[in-house]
Formats: sequence, C-alpha cells, structure tokens
Amino acid sequence: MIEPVQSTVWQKLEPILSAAAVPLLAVLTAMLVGAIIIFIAGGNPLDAYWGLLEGAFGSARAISETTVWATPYIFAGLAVSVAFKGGLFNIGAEGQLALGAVASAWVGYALPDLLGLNLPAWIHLPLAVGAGMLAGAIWGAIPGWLKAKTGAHEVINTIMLNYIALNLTSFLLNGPMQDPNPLNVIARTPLIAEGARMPPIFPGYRLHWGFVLALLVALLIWWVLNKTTLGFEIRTVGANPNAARYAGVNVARTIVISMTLSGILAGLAGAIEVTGLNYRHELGFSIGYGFDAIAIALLGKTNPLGVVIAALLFGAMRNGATRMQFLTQIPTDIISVIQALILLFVAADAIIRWLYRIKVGEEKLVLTRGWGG
Amino acid sequence: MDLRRFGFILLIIVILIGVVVLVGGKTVPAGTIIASMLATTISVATPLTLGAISGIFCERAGVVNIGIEGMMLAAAFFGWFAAILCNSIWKMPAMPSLLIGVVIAILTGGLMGLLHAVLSVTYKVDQIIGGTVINILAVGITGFLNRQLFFEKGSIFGGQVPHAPGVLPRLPIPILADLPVVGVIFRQQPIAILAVVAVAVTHFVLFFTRWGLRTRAVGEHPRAADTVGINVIRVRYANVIIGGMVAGLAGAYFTLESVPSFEPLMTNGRGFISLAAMIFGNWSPVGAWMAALVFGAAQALQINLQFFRQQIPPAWAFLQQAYVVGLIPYILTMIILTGIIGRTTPPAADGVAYEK
Amino acid sequence: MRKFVILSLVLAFVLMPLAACKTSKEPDCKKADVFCVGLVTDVGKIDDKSFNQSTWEGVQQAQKELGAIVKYIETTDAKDYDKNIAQFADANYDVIVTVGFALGEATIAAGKKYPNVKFIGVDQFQAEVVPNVVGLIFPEDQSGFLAGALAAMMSKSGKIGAVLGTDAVPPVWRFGEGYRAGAQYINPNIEVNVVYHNDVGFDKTFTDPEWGKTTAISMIDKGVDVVFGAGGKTGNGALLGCAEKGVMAIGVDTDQYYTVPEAQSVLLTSAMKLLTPGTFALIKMAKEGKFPAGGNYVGEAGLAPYHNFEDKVPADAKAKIEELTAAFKSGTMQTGVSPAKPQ
Amino acid sequence: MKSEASMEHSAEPVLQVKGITKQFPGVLANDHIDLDLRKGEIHALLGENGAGKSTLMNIIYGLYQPDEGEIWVNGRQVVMHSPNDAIKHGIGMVHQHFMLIPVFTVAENIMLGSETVKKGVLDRRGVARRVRELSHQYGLDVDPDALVSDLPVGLQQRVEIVKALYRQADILILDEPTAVLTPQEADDLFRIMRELAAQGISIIFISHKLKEVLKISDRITVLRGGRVVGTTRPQETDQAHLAAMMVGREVILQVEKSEARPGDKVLEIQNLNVFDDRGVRVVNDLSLELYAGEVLGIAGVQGNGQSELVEALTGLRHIHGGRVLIQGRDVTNKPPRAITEVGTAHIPEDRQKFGLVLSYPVTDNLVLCTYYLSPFARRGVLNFRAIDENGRRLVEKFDVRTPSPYVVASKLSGGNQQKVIVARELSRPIRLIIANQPTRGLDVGSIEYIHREVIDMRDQGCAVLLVSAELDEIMALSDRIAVMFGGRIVSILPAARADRETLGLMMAGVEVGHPEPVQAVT
Repeated sequence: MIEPVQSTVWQKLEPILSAAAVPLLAVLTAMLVGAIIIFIAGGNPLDAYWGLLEGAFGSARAISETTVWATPYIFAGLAVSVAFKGGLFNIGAEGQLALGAVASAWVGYALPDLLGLNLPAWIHLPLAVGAGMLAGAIWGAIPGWLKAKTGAHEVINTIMLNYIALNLTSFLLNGPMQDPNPLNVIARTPLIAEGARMPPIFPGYRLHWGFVLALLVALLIWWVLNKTTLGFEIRTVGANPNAARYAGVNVARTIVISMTLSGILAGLAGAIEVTGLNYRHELGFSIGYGFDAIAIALLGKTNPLGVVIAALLFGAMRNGATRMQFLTQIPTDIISVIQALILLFVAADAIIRWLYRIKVGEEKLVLTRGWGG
Repeated sequence: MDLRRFGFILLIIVILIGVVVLVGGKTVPAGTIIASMLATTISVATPLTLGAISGIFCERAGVVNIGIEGMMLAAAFFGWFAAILCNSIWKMPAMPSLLIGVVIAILTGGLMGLLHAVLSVTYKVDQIIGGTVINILAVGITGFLNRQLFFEKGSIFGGQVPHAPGVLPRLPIPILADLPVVGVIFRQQPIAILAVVAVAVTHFVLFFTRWGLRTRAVGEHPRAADTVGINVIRVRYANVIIGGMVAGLAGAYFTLESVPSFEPLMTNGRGFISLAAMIFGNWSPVGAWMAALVFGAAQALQINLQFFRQQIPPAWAFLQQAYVVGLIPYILTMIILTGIIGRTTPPAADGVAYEK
Repeated sequence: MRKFVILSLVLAFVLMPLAACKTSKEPDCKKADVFCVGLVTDVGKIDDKSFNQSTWEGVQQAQKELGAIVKYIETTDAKDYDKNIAQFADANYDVIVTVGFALGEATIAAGKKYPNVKFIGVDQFQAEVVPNVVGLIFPEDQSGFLAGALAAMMSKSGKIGAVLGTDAVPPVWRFGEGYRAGAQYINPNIEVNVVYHNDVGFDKTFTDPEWGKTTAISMIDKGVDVVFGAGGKTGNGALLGCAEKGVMAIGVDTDQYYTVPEAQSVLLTSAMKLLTPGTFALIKMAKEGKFPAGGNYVGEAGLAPYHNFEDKVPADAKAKIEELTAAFKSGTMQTGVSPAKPQ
Repeated sequence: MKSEASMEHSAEPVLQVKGITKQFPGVLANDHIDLDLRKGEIHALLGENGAGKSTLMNIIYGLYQPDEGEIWVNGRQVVMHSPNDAIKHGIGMVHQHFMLIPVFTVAENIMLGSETVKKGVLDRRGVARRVRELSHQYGLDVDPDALVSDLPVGLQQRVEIVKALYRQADILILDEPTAVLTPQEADDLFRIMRELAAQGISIIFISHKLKEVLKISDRITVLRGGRVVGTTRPQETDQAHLAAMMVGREVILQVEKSEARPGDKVLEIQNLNVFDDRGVRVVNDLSLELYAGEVLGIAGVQGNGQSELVEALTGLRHIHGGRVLIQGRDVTNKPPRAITEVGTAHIPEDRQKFGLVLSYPVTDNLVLCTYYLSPFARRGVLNFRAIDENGRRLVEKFDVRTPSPYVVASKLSGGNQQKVIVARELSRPIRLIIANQPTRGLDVGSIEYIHREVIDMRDQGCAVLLVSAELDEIMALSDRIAVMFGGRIVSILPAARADRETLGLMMAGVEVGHPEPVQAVT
C-alpha cells in the first residue's frame, strides 16, 4: 500500500509524462519524414523548415499571425476533443464552423437594419458570437439526437451534414446574404457593424481577443470535463456507456449534450473568425478545418491543454507555410503531408514506441464501436 | 434479401426520373429524357458502386473503412500518372498505357488497403481514425506530387501537362446497344461494366463461397471463427486489401475512363457518398448498387433541372437552385440511417479490433 | 531513458533550422538593376489550369524575356491575402500580381501602403484610382457574345448549351450571359441551356472535369449540338464530352485547340480572354516605366482561329463575327451584360 | 453408475499432457499439469473458477501456447499452433460461451472452417445431409436449416457437439456444459455423453459441480491454483472429499445465519410484464413481495427472464405491464437514478461491462452513482477531497486489495473489482438490495466475504433480492426461494423446506404439488 499523498502526486504526474512523449516524438518523426520527401522532390529541407520557422515565429508580426491561425484551430480542436471524450466522433466540425460563421455574420450586419438602430458593442458582439454558437449547437445537436434516439452513427451523419451545410452556405452567400454593394462581385456577406467587431489587441497586429478567448475556453472546457458532474457524466458515457446507464446517468441526454457542446465550440470557431478577423463571411474560407481539427484533437490527446499546444503547432505550420513557399517555392501541400504523418504516428503510437523503444503502455482511446446500426 | 428496401430505392429512382420527364416533357420527348437520365445515372453511379463494394469487403470482415475517399484519390492519381508515363515518356500506344494505368490504380488502392489493415488490424488503431489518416494522407501526397511532377521546376514534363492517352473506349453490347430508350445502358465503358460485374461477383463470393462464409464469420463473431481454425487476422488483411483494390478501380474511373486528367481533390467526396451507399444498401452488394443508382439519379436530376430551368413551373421555383437539389442524396442517407425504412444492421463485430 | 530521448530530439528539432539559416540566399530586389515580380494566387492553386496558371505563365514570360526574378505564393485562406502580398512588398519586389476579384480590396490597400511597388490586379475592376495599382480586366461578355453568336449560326437543332463553373465568379457569369445574349442576338427563339457548377465547394467548381463531361453529354443527348465549356477543368471536361459525342465545342480563355488536344476534332473555336499576354504586357510596361497611372487596363478578348472548322464555317457567318468584333472594338455595340451578376 | 463401453477401452491413452505450464501476467494459470485421457472414457476436470481448467483446455485446443510441457495424441507428441492442429488431431471443444454465429444457419455454423465446396460453391445440401446423419447416429436431433439465433440453449449446445463430430473429433472437450442447463436438460446431455463414449469418443468434462461429476464421469482429476491435486474415481470418493480437494479445506456450504425477522413490505411487484430485446415476452405477469430483513432467492436456469426482471426493477428495461412499488412508492418505468434514490442497491450481472468504468480509478468508481450528491459535488462541481476521502474509507472498510485507491479499476483482480461494486452499492443508505449473480467467477474467499456482507445487510433490516444460477448459493443465503421458469414464478417456498431435487424439477417447469401455498415465513 503506497502512501496516498505521494501516490496522488505520482498519479497526476505519470500520465502527463507518458502522454506528452508520444505526440512530441510523432511530430519530430513526421518532420523528418517530411524532410526526406522535400529532399526527394528536389527541395532543400533545411531551407524549407527555416522558412517555416521564420514565417511562424520570426517576428512579432509572424507570431501574431500564428495566433490568428491557431485561434480557430483551438476552438475546432476542442470541439472534436469534447466529442471524443463523450465517445463520439465529430467529423462535422467543418459544417458546424461554416454555419457558425454565417449566423454570426448575419447578426453582425443585418441586425442593426432590422432593429433600425446601432447596437452598442457590449450587446451586439455577444449577440453575434452567440448566434454562431447557436448555429453550431444546432448542427451538432442533430447528429447527437439522432444517435441517442435511433442509434444512427454520428460519423456518417456529420459527414452528410457537412455537405448540407456547404450547399446551404453557398446558397446563402450567392443569394440572400450576398453583399449588395454594386462593386462587390464576390460571394460574401456585407461587412459586419463596428459594434459586432472584436478589436485587435495591439494596433497594427491582427492578433485579436478571440485568441485570448480561445485560451480561456480551453481552460473552461478542461475544468468542465474534469471538475464538474457534467464532465464526469460525459467522460463516463464515453468510457463505458453501459456502466453509465447502470449508474443512473442519462446516456441519451449526455450524448446530445456532448455533441451540442462540440457543435457550440465549432460554431464558436466560425463566429470568432468573422467577428475577430474577417468582419464578414466569405465563401471558400474554412476549407479543411474539419479534418485538421481531428488531427489536432488526437495530437493533443483530447486534453484541452494539449489541444491548445497542438493548435499552435498547426497554426504555426499553416502560417509559416507562406514564408516557406516564398523562400523555397516548395508547394504548401507538403504541410498537409506532414500533418497527415503526424496524425498517422499519433494514431499508431505503437510505431513511435517501437522506433524510440518506449516501454510504457497506455490504454488506447477507443472512440468507435462500429456503426452501431 | 430485404425486398422492402429495394422497392423503396427503386421507387425513388423512378420518382427522380419522373420529375424530370414531367418538367421537360413538353420540350423534349420523354424517351430522350429517360435515356439521358439513365446515361448520367449510370456514369455517376459507377465510382459510387465500386466505392461501396470496397466498403462492403472491409466491413463484412469487421473493419470500418472511411478511407475510401483517400484510396480513390490516390489511385486516381497514380493510375493516371502511370498511364501518361507509358504513353508520353516511354512512347507506348494508348491502349496498353491505359491498361497499365488501371493496373497501377488497383495496386495503389491495394497498398492503401494494406496501410489501413496494418493500422487497424495489427496496431488496432481506432478504425475511423485509420481511415481519416488515409484520407488526409492521400490529399497531401497527391496534391504535392501533382505539383512537383507536372508543374515547372522538378517537373518531368518540363512544365507542360503531357498529352494524355485519352480514356477507355466504350464497349457497346451488340444488339442491346441499339435498343431505343434503354440502349444507352448497354453502351458503357469497361470500368462501368466492371462495376456491375463486381456487384454480382461480390454477392456470389459473400454468400455462396468458402471465402464469403469465412469473411462474414470474421465480421460477425471473430472468436468463433478463430476457434474453428480460421485466421482472423489474415482474413481481415485479405479483405481490406481487396477492398482497397476495388476502391483503386473506382479511382481509375476518374482519370482513365471519365476524363484524361487528374485534379487535386477530384474525387470530391464521392468516397463518403459510397460509404453512405453501402449503409443505405445495408451492407449488401445489390443494395449498395441500387443506392449508388439513387445518388446517380439525384445527380442527373440536378443537372437536368438546370437544363430545363425555363420549363420549371414557378410554384416549384426552388428546384432551380442546384444547392437545393444537391441535398437529396445526403438527406436520403440520413433518413435511411434513422431506420425508418428498415433497420440497417452492420456486421456485429464491425469496427472492433480482434484481441486474441 | 525516455526523457533523454525526448530531450535530444527536442534539441535536434530546435537546432536543425538554426544550422540551416546560413544556407538560404535571397536575391536583393532592392537593387535597381534587379527586377522582381511576385504573384499571389486567389484561394486555389497556381496549377489550376485556369486564371491563376494563365497569369503565372505571363509572369514566367517576364522571367524569360525581361530577366525578371519571379516567385509565387499560393493563398490557402482568404485571411492571408494581405500577409502574402506583404511577403513580396517587404522584400522590395518591383511588381506584384494579384490574381482574382477576391483580392481586389487587399490589392488597393497594399497599393496605398507600398506606393513604390506596382500592383497588377488580374480580373479586378478597380473603381478607385490608385496610381500604382492597375486592374487587368477583360470583356468576357464580348467574347462570350461572339461565341454565342457563332454557336447560334452553326447550330442545326436550334439548341445550344454552355457548361460553366460557378456563377459566383463574375468572369464566368459574364461569359455565360454574353453567350446567351449573343445567341439570342442572332436567333431570338433559339434555346440556350446554360448550366453552372454551383453545387460543390468554391475550390472544386473549376476542377471537376467529370461533372463537366457528364453534364455536356446529358445536354447533347437532349439535342444540343454546340456546347460552350468555360471554367477551368470543368469546362475542359465539357469539351471532352463533345469530342466523345462528335458535337461542336467552344473552348475558353486561351485557344484550347492546343490545351485540350483530345477535342481538336470538334473544337469550333475558343472564346479567348488572353490573361498571359495581358499580364506580361503590364509587367513589361512597369519595367519600362510606362505603367498606367491607376485605373483599369482592358486585356484582349475575342474568338480564336477556327482551325479544323476553317472551311466548315460558312463565309457569311465568318463575316458576321468579323462585323461584331469590329463593332465591339469601336464601342458602337454593347452586349448589355452587367459587369457582375445582379443580386 | 458408469457406461460399460468405457471400461473395455480404458487401456491406451488417446490424449496425454505432460508438465503443461502457462504463465499469465500476475498469475501462474497452469503449473506443470499432467493429465491423460483414455479411449471412450468420460474424464471430469474438477476445480473452482480460476483453478486453471479453461486455460488448460485452451492450450490443448491450440488457442494458447504453453510455456512448458508436451501434448501427446494417440502416442505421438504434437504441437498445437492453432485450433486447426487440434482439429486435425481429432480434438473438438464445446466452449462455455458457445462459439456460434447467430445470423448463420446450423449447417453454416457447422461447416464453417471445414467447408465442402462443389465447383467453388458451398455444398450446403451435402452438409445438411451429413448433419442429419450425425444427429441421428448419436441421438441429438438438430435441424441443419434452422437459424442458430432461434434455437434454445440446449439445442445450441448440441449444435456445438455436432460441430465437433462433423470434424471427426474422437476427443471431445466440454467446458462447463451444464452451467446453462436445467437438471433435466443436463440429464439429457449426460445421456448423449454416454452414447458418445459408448461409440468410442473420449470426453473431457469440465465442471465445478460435485454432484454431476460424481454422477457421470469415469475418472475425476481435481485442479487447484493451476496444479493437479489428484485423480480419483467416483466410487472411491464423495462430495465432501472432492470439495476439500477443490478448495483445499472444508467448505462451509452453509452460511450460518440467524433466523430472518421479516419486517414491513419493501418491494412489491404486481403482474409485471417485460419484453426482451427481440420483443419476446420474457417476464410474464409476474407478482412478488419482498419484506425487510429477508433474503428472497430467485432460482432458475439462465435465460428464464431473471436478467430482464432485474433490469425492469432497476429501471434499465421498459415495463410493458404491471407495477413495481418500492416502500410503497410506485417506481414503474422510472429512470435508474430515481430508483437508486429511493434506497435501492444494484449489484449487476457483469461487473466489467456494467458495474465499473475500468479506465477510472477506484475512487471514481466508488462514487459512480453518487458523484452528483453532496458531499461529492456542490452545484455541479465535484469535490475531490470528499471523493478521495470516501475512496480511502471504503477501500479500508471493504478490504479491497489494491496498491492505492487511485489505481484504475482494470488493474484489480475480479474479486476486488466485485468488492468495489459491493462497497459502492452497500455503503449508501439503502433498504433494498438487488443482486444478480453477485459471486459469479469469484474465488472462495471473495464469495464468502460477499455472502457475509449480504447477510449482515439483511440483519440490518435490508430486503435482499438474490438472483443466482448457483443453486447452492441460493440455498445457502435465502430465507425464501422463488423458482422462476418461462418468465413466471412457478412457486415460492421457505428455504428450510427446499431440496435440490424439487427445485431442479421446478426450474425445469415441472409442476410440483405443495401442501399449502407458501407466503412469507414468520
């Protein structure tokens, strides 16, 4: 019988160590493989990675841009993580994000005209962001509800909802919601009102309060998952739905909550992009956030704080890619390759453990038990 | 087999075609419309059918495969690449180049299948994550190579997109092909024909052969299969690899049968629709095929409603919106999933790694 | 043991680029004798076989003929427009080409921020006059109009069609509507079927040849005997569909007799929009100090040679096209197509 | 009484295992085991759960590889790499949990793995013919074209036997075959076993039920803690002796307990009707009353609706008709939580599947159904100090053997996992305990411990509803015994007046006359 107190310390410490090791090594290995690919493709890996690093952290502006990229990644990554914790696989972050953006853009530009008055920021901004969260919530709740009620598997449903959201957005931005300005020729909404905009933190830099919000939300989610009864229920349903049922947890309800929460976070990602950065929604933005989010959630071991780090890494890559291409003219697709490799190594951590002779075993997260018909 | 489901599916197809005939019947003879609808339906359904068959092989053996999309994309690229290599670098005639292309595409699919098997069977990675890995990897690799190989510096063709060997020819079936309306059905290209053959073969293999019996056993109750001396691991590997190869053939359709070129992301989500078709058809080859035809018909409807825009009665104006019509397959799939039209029952051990 | 491995790898990770920093060597565009041209793409790839690529070819021509140092940056997300332009501007590039209407505002903003840099905004109608920013625009509606007119004159069935990318892209829409107008100008009761590829993501609408082909064939099955394919690879797909069915096809942007050899046998002509020469011309002016002082520069548009159809197109039809082309040039004739799709 | 057949052949051993040793992480499952099986004999392998019986059989059948030791078949040493080899050497096994595929037909199940194929097509007709022959030859009537999922347990077991015979097995391993059978079904099985033995098939019969072992086998080998304790013959031994060999000491089959003092009515079930997942009515108009301070045992063969009854009582399964009252409060179709909150403890059937979250530390598992209540949570926020404190206390009190209360449940032994559940359930303020197979698969120590706890709770005035497939357990603990058959309570009688034979008949649905309808004993 170990002395309880120190055992608590060890219990808290040990998983962090073993959890951090694999993702870190996965990233490094992926970078190395990426380097080889670049080399074979006739590029200079060192130049490329230097460019990547310079572009991501080389200057105050670069760092600010990295945070700009990381912000939606944090929200989307958290969205996928929360679903994972609840034993659900949310491939629908893409669609939830897009609708969130559309909704908050609409509230952002249309509300003043509807009400015929200019709302003060302290009302308008929360409304705009809230609208995005609501849209995301709905888009996440649908598959959650279907799963709880009919057992229809969320993976296929979220994929379908992605396409529906895509069509919906295109329709709205090409028609009803398109910027009426005669000079505008783009499928995009009008600019949102001043009151609905999130100010940049430092003048001249695009780093906006949305990033700070993202960090706070990450903390909040961590707290909810680990310190509250709701989190306990979500995790229990995720770990063993049967036991949860026996213990009196309302599984159906919890599933819906997890997916809704997941949707809210994804919607938030879209809402913040609109209110904090673009001040409008434009067709074609957010291509590929959904799958990046999955990679980020897994890289972060579905731990909110891990997700933040993973998101910063992915943000840095996407942001630095521009500089890399400018310096070396290596196609930015290499970033996707590296990210896929990271995901590969994180998922099949056995490979990493074998490569680096890591002994410790940790139970792998089982997220899916087939389609469940 | 689940006749109720098939009846429902057929009904949808008839309705979709019927709508167009109603709308366009005034300007174009119904026969012509039906013929053109059928033609579109079949060509759209081809990759979906093969994709679904690919899924069926994997999932009947108990391995969920959402990587079909990625498998198709990779196969489409490498098949096409091989074809033009043969044709414009090694100066082979078009036909052999194309055939080599198809073979390479199938092999590529097989390799992706192998990767999926290694991840989900050997390393017991969550199978949906495994599929996601494949999807992302395929997009990255094809995008990167497509650029490196065919665009300016590093390009083996000096920046010029080389002359492609064209596409696989149509193989009309003698008498049938000359029938009036339905003739189009019998004027298909090889892969389209193979898709239908694949449906029949898969059905036969699954339900009438030793291989099929064992595959289904492994997908339903791997331990039971193990106790009668069936090598669960090997059966799963074999089926997932075969599944990959079928997906590879589907990929070949895009670059070697439909159009002689490759575009990044050109599979355009059809892999996921295949998955939907598989579930739609309740994991049975024939069912999946019909589901694929439904999605094909929906696509045809969409094109034709734009074509007949002027004829659409104002009451139905919303049908002019490509977006609206575009939703049909997705909404159908979600309805099917709710089990309103007959419950879908996946193999019992689908998605569960086998621990000895 | 494990911690050691991690540490060492972290070190490697940090040191690798540092070791590399010497190796990267940048041409100094600040020097007067070094002429640097940078290109920023719209969301979409440089090898999109559409406007991005055609423009890039113009830039490359500048590299060959003007000895310019050329580079491109591909935009992965709309939010990066400013950043990507800045990459070049901060490196003192002399000319920066931005491709696509979507970059219009970003280009103007950059023009004001970097007065010494010349900006060429391809497909951007610049209403505001900034001395170092020129919008390179094309009368797509006119060449679409000519294509439509020719199609109407060549059609026997009285049914012609067009397979296009999404109409959310103004040039595409103008091609399409011009085509319609031109056809009806020749034959008011001709049936013109224009189908846009709207049902997929913005990034796919120009790269879905399979859809283009399927759609074209579906039209042909219903009696259409001339098809206008416009919209990157999607349009090319339509041309291939015509080739398969042996129905007359009309290409777009460049003379597609050379870019889609498979369709040569059926290619009637191409509604040209000469991005490559237009881009090169402006770069050349910038190099020679003849850069227009703001506003817009109208690039060349019109019909390509008939090639295989040289003797199949009746003389009077040719004459009519000549006449219309002249009328557009002189400005005595308008297509009546608005610059952008009305809301 | 033993079959003459076996006597003649009992010379040459058809199967011999020598010094088989198998080490699993933590446990030495088999420790130099020797065993021999003679032609046509029924050789019982006796031992309590965890004695290493199943491990040994899985090794013989090629599912596990031994660390040491040899296997000899018909005088030749063989190595079993996989079941294939076992089958090749004529060994067939009927697993405790049937290895049948529900959606397949009997014929398909039987041919699976050794299919006959004509021109590439499965020869279903041929297989069916062969199956009929076999089932006729050995007097087991199975219909090759039936869907396995439609067959009753007894028949499924026969399908398993045919499956083995179909593969020309002359050595048959039956792993706990009677666990799921009524005494009468068991007798049928024994008849079949003798028939097989008579026709020269050698059978290894695994069990931990003394009576049937004595009844059927020619020789008995007893295992304990992975070692062979000894081999004997039925006529040379008796129950008590075997029991002693089995557990290493005299077992107290009788838990000594004071006379029950039933108090007020705690649980009342009125005309309960419940359907199973396939929509079959499995609890049929069932009525029952349970009083404070008594243990009511529900005896019955598995699959007669006990599990569904328990699920219905605990709110896990929809009730289609009738009412359930706990302490006078109507809890019909109330959610599980509402039912636990009126003071119900539930010890579920399958501890790993339903009882625990294996990836959670013991402390969290101990608050799995009270986490939301004060002091563990306030206004939705968990109070980990209280949760840890509670964990340490209960681990102490219920003597859960674990390095620390923060170890994840999956690292605990079965017995200790069960103790965690018991601790969690019994540490709450409760009036009613619903226990379903509370000691399944536990070592004697844990079994006795849990029996003690149950009796203590009874004496403290709890009402206990005990569902168990172990007749001995029922008889040891219950004050009243209700026999359940086909979803009905066929009769209720005081434990004092219950004997195995009558219970057995009732469990088989045979009407047994009673002097007077029995109600609560007072």
